[in-house]
Amino acid sequence: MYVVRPVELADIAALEALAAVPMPGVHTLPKTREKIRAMVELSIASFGAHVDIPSEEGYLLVLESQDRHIVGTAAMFAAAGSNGTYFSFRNDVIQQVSRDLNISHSVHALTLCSELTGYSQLSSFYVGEREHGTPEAALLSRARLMFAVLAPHRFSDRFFVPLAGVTDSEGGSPFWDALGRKFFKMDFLDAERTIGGARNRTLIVELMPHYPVYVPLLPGDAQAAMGQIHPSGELAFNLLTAEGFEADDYIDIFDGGPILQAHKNSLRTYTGALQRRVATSVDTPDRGREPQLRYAVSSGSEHDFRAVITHCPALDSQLSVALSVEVQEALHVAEGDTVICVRI
Amino acid sequence: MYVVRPVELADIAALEALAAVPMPGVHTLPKTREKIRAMVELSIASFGAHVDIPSEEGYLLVLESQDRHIVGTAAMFAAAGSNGTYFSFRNDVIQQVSRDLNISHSVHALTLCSELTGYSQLSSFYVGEREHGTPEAALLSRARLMFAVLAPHRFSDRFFVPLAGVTDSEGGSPFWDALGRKFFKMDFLDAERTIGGARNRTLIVELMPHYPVYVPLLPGDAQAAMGQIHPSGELAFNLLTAEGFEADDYIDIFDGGPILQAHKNSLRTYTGALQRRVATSVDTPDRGREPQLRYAVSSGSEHDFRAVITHCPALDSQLSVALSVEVQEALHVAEGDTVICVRI
Amino acid sequence: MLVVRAIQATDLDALYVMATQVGSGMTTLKPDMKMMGDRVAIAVASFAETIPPEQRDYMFVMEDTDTGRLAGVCAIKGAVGLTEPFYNYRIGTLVHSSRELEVFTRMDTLYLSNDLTGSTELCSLFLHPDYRTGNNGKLLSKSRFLFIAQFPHLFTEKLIAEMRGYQEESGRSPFYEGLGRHFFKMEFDHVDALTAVGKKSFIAELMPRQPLYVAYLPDDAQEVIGKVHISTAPARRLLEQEGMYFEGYVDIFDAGPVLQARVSELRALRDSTLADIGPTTDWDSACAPESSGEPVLVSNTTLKDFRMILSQAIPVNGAIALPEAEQQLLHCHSGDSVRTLTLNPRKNNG
Amino acid sequence: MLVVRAIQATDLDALYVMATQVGSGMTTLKPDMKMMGDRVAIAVASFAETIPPEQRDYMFVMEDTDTGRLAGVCAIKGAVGLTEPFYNYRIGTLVHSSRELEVFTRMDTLYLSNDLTGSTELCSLFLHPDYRTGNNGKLLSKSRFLFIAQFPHLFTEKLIAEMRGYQEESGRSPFYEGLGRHFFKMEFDHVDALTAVGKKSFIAELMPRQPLYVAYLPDDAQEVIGKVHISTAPARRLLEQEGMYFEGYVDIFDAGPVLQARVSELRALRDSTLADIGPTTDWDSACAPESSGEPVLVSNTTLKDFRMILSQAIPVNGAIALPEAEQQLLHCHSGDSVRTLTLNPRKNNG
Repeated sequence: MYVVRPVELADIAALEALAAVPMPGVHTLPKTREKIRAMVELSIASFGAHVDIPSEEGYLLVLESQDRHIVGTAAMFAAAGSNGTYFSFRNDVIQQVSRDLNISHSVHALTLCSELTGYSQLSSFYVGEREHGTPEAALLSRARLMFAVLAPHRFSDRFFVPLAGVTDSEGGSPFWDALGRKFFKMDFLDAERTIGGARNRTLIVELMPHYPVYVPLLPGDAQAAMGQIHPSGELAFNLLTAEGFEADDYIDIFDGGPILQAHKNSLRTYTGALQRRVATSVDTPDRGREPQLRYAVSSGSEHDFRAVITHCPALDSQLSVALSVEVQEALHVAEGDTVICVRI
Repeated sequence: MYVVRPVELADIAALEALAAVPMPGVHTLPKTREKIRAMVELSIASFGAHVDIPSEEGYLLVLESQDRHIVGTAAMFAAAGSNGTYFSFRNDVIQQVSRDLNISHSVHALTLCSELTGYSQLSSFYVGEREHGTPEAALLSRARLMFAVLAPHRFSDRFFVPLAGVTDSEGGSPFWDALGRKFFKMDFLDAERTIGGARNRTLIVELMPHYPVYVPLLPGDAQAAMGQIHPSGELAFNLLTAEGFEADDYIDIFDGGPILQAHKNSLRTYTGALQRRVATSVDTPDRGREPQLRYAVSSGSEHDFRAVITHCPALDSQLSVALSVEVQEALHVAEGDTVICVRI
Repeated sequence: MLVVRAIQATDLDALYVMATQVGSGMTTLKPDMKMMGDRVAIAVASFAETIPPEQRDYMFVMEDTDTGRLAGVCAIKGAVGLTEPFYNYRIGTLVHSSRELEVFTRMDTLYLSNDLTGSTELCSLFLHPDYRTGNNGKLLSKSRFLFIAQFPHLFTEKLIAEMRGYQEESGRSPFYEGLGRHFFKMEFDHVDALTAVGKKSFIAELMPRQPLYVAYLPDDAQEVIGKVHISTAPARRLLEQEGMYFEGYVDIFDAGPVLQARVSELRALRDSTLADIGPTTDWDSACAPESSGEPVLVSNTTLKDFRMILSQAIPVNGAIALPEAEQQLLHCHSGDSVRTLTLNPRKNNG
Repeated sequence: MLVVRAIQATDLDALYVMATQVGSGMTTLKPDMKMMGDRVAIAVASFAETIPPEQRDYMFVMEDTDTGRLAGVCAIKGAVGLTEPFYNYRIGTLVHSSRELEVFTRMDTLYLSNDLTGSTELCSLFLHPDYRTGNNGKLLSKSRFLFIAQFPHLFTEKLIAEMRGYQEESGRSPFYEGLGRHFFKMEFDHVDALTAVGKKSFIAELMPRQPLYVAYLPDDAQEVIGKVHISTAPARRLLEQEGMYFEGYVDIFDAGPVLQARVSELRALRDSTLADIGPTTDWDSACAPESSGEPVLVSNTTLKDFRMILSQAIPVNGAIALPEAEQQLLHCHSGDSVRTLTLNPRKNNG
């Protein structure tokens, strides 16, 4: 059984191995051992912290396979840009109407904004090749929101997820070339290296355009890159849009990649989460008598959060959920405990 | 029993009587017989129309009391500004950070925008004194969204509701005096009369400010009026926020009144709507054996939409809903028909 | 002989004939009898001072007195933009600088503005091809400066002249293709025609309102900002000689430059002098700057019957020996005051 | 006698003494030995032409040759805004007009700009109170124009001077209270001090970026836009006499005006003349304009050892009979060229 659980110090070596897999974009795992350790320590401190208002906490979950290998990661940050502001381009649509000329059309413009500041941010989603497209990948992505359902005071009412944008074979970004380069006077990769992937730095407001960028004025390849995801991000994109995230409102200021966002009330995990008491399932031969549905189940404890997949009959009109002993052990729960269940 | 139903030609006189009740703001019923007739005719044509894409349809529902008096109105417009653009002020929050000075604060700015164009608009909500605060008032407000659940192709995925802002005893608006007056060079009431309450006119883009209005620069009374509702709008405000509408994103360009908005997925009517088959309830003495819940129930026909309140046991895990013969008659439904039910 | 003079109602027919000979690109002199009649009526009222200064439109014609034929026309509009908004792009500078990165980027920006609202405008210059020789073009263009020098109280502080912008030989405007077309979605000629007939509200409705970084535009559009149409280059040079400068305002469609001056800083205001018609003494002549055969613009001082010629006479210490024939052209007599200005600027003696 | 001359490294101590006597409001001459030493070193390098023109900072001192004491200081910065962004508000006009409603509203707007980047700046003018008599202020302030006229190739086309903005007697700046305070949330003096020490990145970080309608500001803030501090009014008048104008740029904190000129249009460039030191002939004098006892600025023509005085001698047709004592002050001899300019502008003879 695959288990999603908070990262532990012992995982650092495994994470380092994962980080060696080439991944584009800046929203993935840190690359150096030092930074990985910092992230792991932040996560451990954050899970352990008593939180009143979401602030600089960062949470890193890992997906552990049956054979106890770490095959995936997914992170949450309580409040984006909490030590500054989180900058993005807002997609504005300007309606233009001239009654005299009987013309009506809309113009797309990008406005540098800090609206996502304070949103909770999901990032660093990665699963290994073998888990691609499996329910476990979906479990990993969604477990983050299940934790947020469990501990709403640790998160904002709104979430966003930046996904890596398209780059060419040399690592160049057509969107960057048309925009950021004119202000930063450097290559895309140099710029990302310089600011360490951050979107909250003073130099962004110093250098990036203060006025809306009218999209029709951008070259065709830059326009085409807007809101396009890097192929490596497709899985995350599909999982998140199925969850209820919307992709049309913001894009990344550097590579034009999409930023998905949603109010928690629009997310399936929030609207569909059921709190149920744990009962012990008995493995009877007539198990098939009621249709078995797939659920993500997470433990109900903020400080020992774990999530797995299980199958059981529809829970909508039940007060309890029957979990096998194995699942109970994986979740660190016992009969009578409360768990959170979501159809997956 | 109170019934919500589409307006009919025979209702015109009654609506005229309602319109004579003084109501502030421009989002209420039209005031003249001519305009009331136009609205009624538009509604009848819209309910009767075959719609592929929401466009210029407008729907007017009325609340009819037990004694067949019209005691409330509520309208929906399929696509705001469909013959132009719908202008509003967007509440922007600009994060300001100076690391050198160790200063961090946010500045509130208002930007003229047309983002609400194409949203479906709810307006003209009114109930008589006696029905204030009753479940029937809630039924009237919500029936609009139940119709939208029934006929999603007739509406946008997003809704907004402008509510009248605060005015002083002479009908002046402190928000207008600080802003619109400087461009229009006329009084608030004159301006509203001149543009007939519309928010989609070319002259708005000709006259209103092209650049964000920094709120700290506005006089105190204008700042205080931003997002404040006229006392007459409190009922609507409470019903809509309970429904899931959010008030912080937009305000009216003239009086600064709040504009509530939501994606349909965030609305309780959408997330909580249950389609159930009609069964006939038997009035047994042991009716109290299961707790009775209050539901809004609407007929499942686009072309003969009606809604009432009924009480019955929880429907979540039921396939059918038991309705009295009286309720079935009020809804124009019979056993076996599908109805939409929402807890209210 | 050629005389530049205030237009009269009776010039309308001859003006119409001339307008039919104007090519495209001059938007203010269309051969439309109604529009033209209205404009001449306003001009006549302007010289007669029966309408307020800001509504005036002083039109001048150049007449060939040998034939009575009109050889050219030009005008001064009292104030632009007071009934319809007058739009320009203003070129500004924004510096984007980060000490942390040691990046210092200086960006040109375009601001949609009505800054020139209320300025006096030089416009509608046209010289018939038959007369495009010698100093005729200078005489016609510069006549307006002498008029302003004689009647400065009639004008606002700011004087402007819009110059036709750069177009390729094919008529393509790189600036329009790079910017305006994205917002107007129609051909340049169509936009041009709409503005000519006063339909300008579409500008407010369709033009992007926010400042634009020039760097977003295609290179060929960037390059022609402030550049004049090749046929307009000589006209630009004449105005620059008189103290008009490109100060960063350009046309919103073709990016043609607007030349500007403070009225009080014009060469005509600084250097033109009044002189009485009459003989000059030997003593005066001896002290005068050496005569270089430099022609001189000479005008009378009558608003209602303003007339101006080019003369070889030299004003010396307040007197000018103007030949009898030239006095007649100016409707002047011995003893009358005339205003004089050398046709070409003198070099600085610094 | 007073001579204005290029600063020398040896002037540093005397300059420091004088700086301790400058009140608040002059932000560029703080009594800080390190800053001042750096600045003098740059000035010396500027006159020696060992640094590029845009980095130069020509500082002049006024020396009382009777006592050897420094009486004043002033400077010309080669180019502003090339290392730190140079911010101003530019006042523009936007017209909001609706034909349908017959509304035509002309609104003043403030644009945050770096338009003046690269301009040459007149700055750091200070005259010791003991010397605030007669023509001393004029001599000191105007010396810079004669320097520019002598060495125009060293300067960009645009010349500016920032004027201290209006403050109430209490020191309150109505413009700052109406605008800047909302964004900076600190006292005016604090902001002022930060900019003086070159900490300017907070402007980019905290200032509203979008154009502002002036009508949003409180009345008292609107009224002082472009108005100078009461103590600065005389300095403003002197610069205006030399051809500098308020062209709509103001300080972002106190809305004090920036005066501007094209270098080529300055009175000093138009009217100053070179003259050789030596006797003038009777014949020349007879043709000269009547002497009105008008004092004349006279400078030598040496960049490295630039010196200037006020004289009663009159240049006539390229010669000037400069007394021996004055020649010594200028480090000049008979036969040398000097540049001359009347202290006050002549009235137009129009």
